[in-house]
Amino acid sequence: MSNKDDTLNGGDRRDFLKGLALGSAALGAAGAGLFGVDPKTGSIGPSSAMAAGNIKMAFIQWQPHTVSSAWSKGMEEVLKTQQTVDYRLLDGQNKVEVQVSLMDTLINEGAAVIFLQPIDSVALAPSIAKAKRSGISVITLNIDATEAHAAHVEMNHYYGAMDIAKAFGDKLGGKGDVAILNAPPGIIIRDQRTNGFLDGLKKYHPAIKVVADQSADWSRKKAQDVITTLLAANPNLAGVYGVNDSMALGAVDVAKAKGLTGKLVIFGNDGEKDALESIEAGELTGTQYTDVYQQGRFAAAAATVLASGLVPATAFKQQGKLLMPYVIATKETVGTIQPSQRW
Amino acid sequence: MTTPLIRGRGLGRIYGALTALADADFEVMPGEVRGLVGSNGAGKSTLVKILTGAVEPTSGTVEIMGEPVKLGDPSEMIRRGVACIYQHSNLAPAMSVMDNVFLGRQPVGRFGRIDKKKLEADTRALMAKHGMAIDPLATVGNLPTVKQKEVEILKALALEARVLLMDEPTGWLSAADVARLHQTIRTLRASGVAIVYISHMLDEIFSVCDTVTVMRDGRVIAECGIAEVRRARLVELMVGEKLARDSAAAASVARRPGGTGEIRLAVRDLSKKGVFRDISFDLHAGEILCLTGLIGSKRTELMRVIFGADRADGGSMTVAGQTVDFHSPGAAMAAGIGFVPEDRHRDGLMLGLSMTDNLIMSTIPQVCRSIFLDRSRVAATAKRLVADLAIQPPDVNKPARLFSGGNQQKILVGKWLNLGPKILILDEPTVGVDVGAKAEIYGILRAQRDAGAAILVVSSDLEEVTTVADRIAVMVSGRMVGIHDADAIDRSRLIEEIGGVA
Amino acid sequence: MIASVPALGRRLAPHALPLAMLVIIIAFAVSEPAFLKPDNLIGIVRQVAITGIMAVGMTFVIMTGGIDLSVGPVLALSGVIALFSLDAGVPLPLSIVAGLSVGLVVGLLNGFIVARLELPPIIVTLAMLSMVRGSALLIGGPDLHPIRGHEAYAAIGSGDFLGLPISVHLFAAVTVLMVLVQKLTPLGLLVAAIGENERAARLSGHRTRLTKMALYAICGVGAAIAGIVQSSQVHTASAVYGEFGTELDVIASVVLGGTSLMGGNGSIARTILGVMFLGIINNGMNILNVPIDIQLIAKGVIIAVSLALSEWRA
Amino acid sequence: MTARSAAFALLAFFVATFIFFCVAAPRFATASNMENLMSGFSFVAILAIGQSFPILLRGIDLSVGAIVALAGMIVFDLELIFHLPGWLILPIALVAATLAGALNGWLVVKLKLQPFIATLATLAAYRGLVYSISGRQLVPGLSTTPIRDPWITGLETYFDFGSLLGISDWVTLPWVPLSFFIMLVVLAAFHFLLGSTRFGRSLYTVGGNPEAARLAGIDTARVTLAGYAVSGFCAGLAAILLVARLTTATEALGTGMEMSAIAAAVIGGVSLSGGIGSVVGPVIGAFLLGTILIGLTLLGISQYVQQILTGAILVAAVGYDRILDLRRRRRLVANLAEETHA
Repeated sequence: MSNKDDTLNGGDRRDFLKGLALGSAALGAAGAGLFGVDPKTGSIGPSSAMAAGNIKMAFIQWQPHTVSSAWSKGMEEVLKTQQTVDYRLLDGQNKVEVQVSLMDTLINEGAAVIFLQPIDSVALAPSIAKAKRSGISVITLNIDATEAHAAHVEMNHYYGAMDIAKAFGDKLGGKGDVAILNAPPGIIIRDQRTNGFLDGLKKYHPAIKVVADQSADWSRKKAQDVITTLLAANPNLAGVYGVNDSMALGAVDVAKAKGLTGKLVIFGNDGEKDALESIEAGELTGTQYTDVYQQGRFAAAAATVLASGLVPATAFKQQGKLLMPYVIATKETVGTIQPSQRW
Repeated sequence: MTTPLIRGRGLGRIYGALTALADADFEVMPGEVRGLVGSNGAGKSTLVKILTGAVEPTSGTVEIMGEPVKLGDPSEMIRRGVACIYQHSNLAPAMSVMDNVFLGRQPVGRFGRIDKKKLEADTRALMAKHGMAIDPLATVGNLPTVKQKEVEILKALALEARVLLMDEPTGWLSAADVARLHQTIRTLRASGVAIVYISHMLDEIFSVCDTVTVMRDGRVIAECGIAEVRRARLVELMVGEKLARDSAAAASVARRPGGTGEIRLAVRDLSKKGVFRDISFDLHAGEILCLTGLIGSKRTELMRVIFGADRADGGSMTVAGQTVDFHSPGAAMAAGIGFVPEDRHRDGLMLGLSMTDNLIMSTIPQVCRSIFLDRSRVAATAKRLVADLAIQPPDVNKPARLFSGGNQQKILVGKWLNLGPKILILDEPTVGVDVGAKAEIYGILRAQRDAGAAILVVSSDLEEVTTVADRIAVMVSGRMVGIHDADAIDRSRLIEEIGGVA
Repeated sequence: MIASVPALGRRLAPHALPLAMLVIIIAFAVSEPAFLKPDNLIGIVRQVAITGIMAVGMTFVIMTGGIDLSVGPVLALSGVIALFSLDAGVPLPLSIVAGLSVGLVVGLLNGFIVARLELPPIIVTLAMLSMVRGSALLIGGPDLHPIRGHEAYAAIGSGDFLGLPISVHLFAAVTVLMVLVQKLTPLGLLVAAIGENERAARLSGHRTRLTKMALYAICGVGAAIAGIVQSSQVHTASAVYGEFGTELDVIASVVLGGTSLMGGNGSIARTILGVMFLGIINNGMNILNVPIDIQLIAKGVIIAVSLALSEWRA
Repeated sequence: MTARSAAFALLAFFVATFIFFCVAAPRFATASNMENLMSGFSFVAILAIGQSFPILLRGIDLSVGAIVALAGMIVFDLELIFHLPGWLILPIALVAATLAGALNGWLVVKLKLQPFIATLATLAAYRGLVYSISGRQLVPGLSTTPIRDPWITGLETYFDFGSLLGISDWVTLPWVPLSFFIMLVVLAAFHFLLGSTRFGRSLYTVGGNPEAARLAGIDTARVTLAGYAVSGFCAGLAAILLVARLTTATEALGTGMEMSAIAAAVIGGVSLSGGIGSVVGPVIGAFLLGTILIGLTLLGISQYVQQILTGAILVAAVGYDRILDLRRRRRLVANLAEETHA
């Protein structure tokens, strides 16, 4: 018996992988074509993948969501110009263990590049390490991993949320009671955004008071409920920060119904199409907009370079890190965002 | 004088409005086989349940070998050597015979591991001792019912009980098996075990018991040595002198075998694979046909097929001359058949619903106006039935659960009377019903008969059969073995026929 | 005095839920007077309308000893179908019918498998949960589909009528309808009968399987109505709505209302009580700004305690 | 006898599915895929074993997912905040999980709550507790600190039997993860407990016929409590294996796992009406689910279609079991007929 990590440091045992003989003669005979895998196919890497046909790339998302869907569109846009790439989208179902299992499957399948939107930085690190050992490049989206890997393309949650806090406070004139529409713990972007926002307020507008921090489960409907309730207890509520746009739009719905449009300062985060339109209509005050298509394109562009095989995946001691430029979209700035950039 | 092995004093148990047992004294000496007899609902089962700890009495004490015991705790009773063979199965169907026999007391080896070899050996030894042969490894649920009963007996014997209670132990057994069981009982008696033997079969009581206790209406009304009492006297004690006289009178005066002569239901060669075969009989308007036989003779299964709850494999039925093939109870009802099932708690009543709801359950369309229930019609129907059947208490909104057995049965009968059935089938209509209500139910049946309904009663209670029947049909092991005019067959002949003695 | 405590407990046990509700309302009102503002009270009803409509629909299913875990994705799919129909130019009433038919079809399918094939409802509807979610995502994708230019549709969730949100009216209407069904029609009686004793109901000549199918269909339609209300309330339809946990909230409401998961006893009116109870707890804890961890713990404890109290007999 | 034949039927179904994917799905029949299957679903199998106990008792345990999170977070806190040694942390986490399970049992036995609703309440409460004690929220920076204790990470070890036996030159055997062996040990232990001890036999009786159990003097309350405690224990064990695999715990760990566990148990032939089933079936059920999920992914089938297919297979599996059951009953009646007419 031996510890896997130790052995693997000594030499990549995957090189010895010859496919599985199930130990059954009958099966072996029946499946000569299936199990008598050429020793080469066992060794994984872009070159062998290409030998077998197209290069495989896959994106493991957090859960079905607008943002990941837009990334996927951006990636496909780039990758489909390369006819040798097979791309597909896999769903992590908001569960770390599912993401880990999908990573394992993709490693086994011999993907060239895995795009990963990790639910957690640490939890996916062992999987990323495993992928690296197998010569697979991993590109993380939005949430970095503690294991160094090929590239990381991020929306910039923490600093973005700080900037939101700044703009938010400016709109409020530096004072007032505000509420946060939060998500339940368990995914890291929630923590990064909340912390960024709170730190930003502390830094730029210490006079602003957070009177409520309630979970609305990322949901517009629940956000409506929570804000209605909070308004009853805090009639002076001056501002609302939604950790994502859906929840902010829920607050907008309530503001509209109660005739508070324009009076209540509401910020979201993400910058989806609906949010931008709401800003233009003068309902939502602002959001952090990131060109998510572009983010996907960047990731895909990086992937095509990596898949060329010129840079071995194991070589990434220090990963490339790209913080996406973002705009704090408000009524003033929203016009600069082109229709083609809206998702 | 020796101390009784088990002695109960002033035992009573009240369920809501029903007094199931009142101030009963009861004792059994070592090496005594005591018969416990009484009609259904006389309180025998309650008494037994108190002695096994399944039920806690509301009053009274029990002593075993002179020591008072804690009541209402089955494990305490088992520890003190009281075992019981219940009327209803108390086996775990998914488990093996040997696990059931030594349930909770399996021999264990190291690490709490059950010593399966020893368990099997013990089981085999026990079976050898009592002359039984069942595969100890077989799963109980897969055994035929007769064998399951043997497992229950083994389970009790395995306890090396000093007091063995047997609640209707022979209901499932053939004549030969009964004889063998009685032999076992005599062996046990010789070794000083006290046995309480409950049975409706008076022959068995006379054959195996030393003494007999008679119960009626929740009370002990007589105790005596078996040699000191004659059969007729025992029956009289059980059912009460008045009823005995009345029923004898009613029976002889009012029998109408053949009814009006009009054939309401004709069954020809009805078969269901593995259940019953080639059943043929006619049921006339204006008569009561009693179908009797041992439990397990498939009477109930036959009734379910006639009522459309199960399908037959072969044969035919005609109702009032029309050939029918019911695929559901609803279809049978549409043809004017009503069915009062045997197990009123399992198949008959909605215990949590009010009496009214139960009364209208099979005649809902009658009390509807367009798509709505017509509350006034519902209330009127309930009121009428309560008055007709003298249901006590006449509280129509009370849940069925809270009525006594007899009144529950009346509710069930009333539910079908409301349909105005041309054919009414009743399966064991007076199980667990007190004597008074029993007479009332017989009265209701006769009234229906006289009004022209055809009535089919399934019963294993010979008292009942001879009291209420115009004609008697006997089933043995899924076959119809004979149909007789009630006056034309005497009791001992009937018992032989039921027992399968050709 | 001491002897009378259990007796008192027995007497109060059936009213444990209303009493617990009263205690909680008083506690909330004392710590935050704004809780009792009419605005907030109406808010509570609006907040529970969606869960409430589903709970009303599911009460009958649970009364027959069944359960329906598939309501979440049905909610999502009905909204998506209704919106897609609208966008395709189908008139509003027909679009709504299209949305509702999702619930009807899924419900009938659930009912068929449960009643006819006699498979355990919890597994059948768990499988259906997965299948309907997959179908919804196939049809609608992961995106949010904004509802634009369908004013009448938007009014279902967001409009007001006589000073009350239309969703509240709808919730009330569904409730009243189902209360009437339960109290005044044979179906109500039949549901109770099947729940109490299915064998006996069949032996009384009732078509129990068909009835059960109908009940699952009602439950599905309830979820579909909820889906239409939700999509119009949030001006978006999405295949990911009705996320995992929706069905558990609905079931918890029904059970809090005193319906046993074993079947039998149950009433639509009391389900509403259960719905309001959970709604009040959520609302009160939001208004008091209770952190999410304490919210969940309190919710668990309150559910367990109030049910234990109502079980407290003898 | 019948339970065994049902298990064989399930095994046959599993093998058929397995062979289908071996043939149809590229790279399914590889050593590394077997590793993935074993390491990715051993903990599901353990959860399914645990879930069998409440179900055998006619109950259900919806809170296992939350208990997984709770035990995981306890490991996280003790390791990263309190810096306790791993050999101490693991038993503490297991005890905590077992107690959480026992509390479920207590609610069912003492407060007479219906298991579904009792464990639904604790599902919320335990999850809330996880949020409360989450070191990720209490101490900034811990959310990006992996757990490095060898006692814990050592659980994520693989054994290379191929080289051990010296046959790796001509076949490549999958490396077997320790979690798989732990699962086998749990399986063997609980199989023994159920099949060969008084407690196990009593548990079947309590689930199959509670009245008979009571009359046989079995302490039904204690057996029930113990059954739920076993479910909690298994959730704790699964949590430890997950933490070892992920090198961390998150607040959302275990969400929805109760449904996988229930599905695996029921597919594995544990009857929801109690008293029927084994722990072998649920393990096969868990790996069947795993095979299907991985196989469909390797076939390149869209995740959305996968959800539809998994649902359909779930219905098919219980439906198949139902058909077998009906056929068995029919055969029994026929046997009985021969006996009585003989």
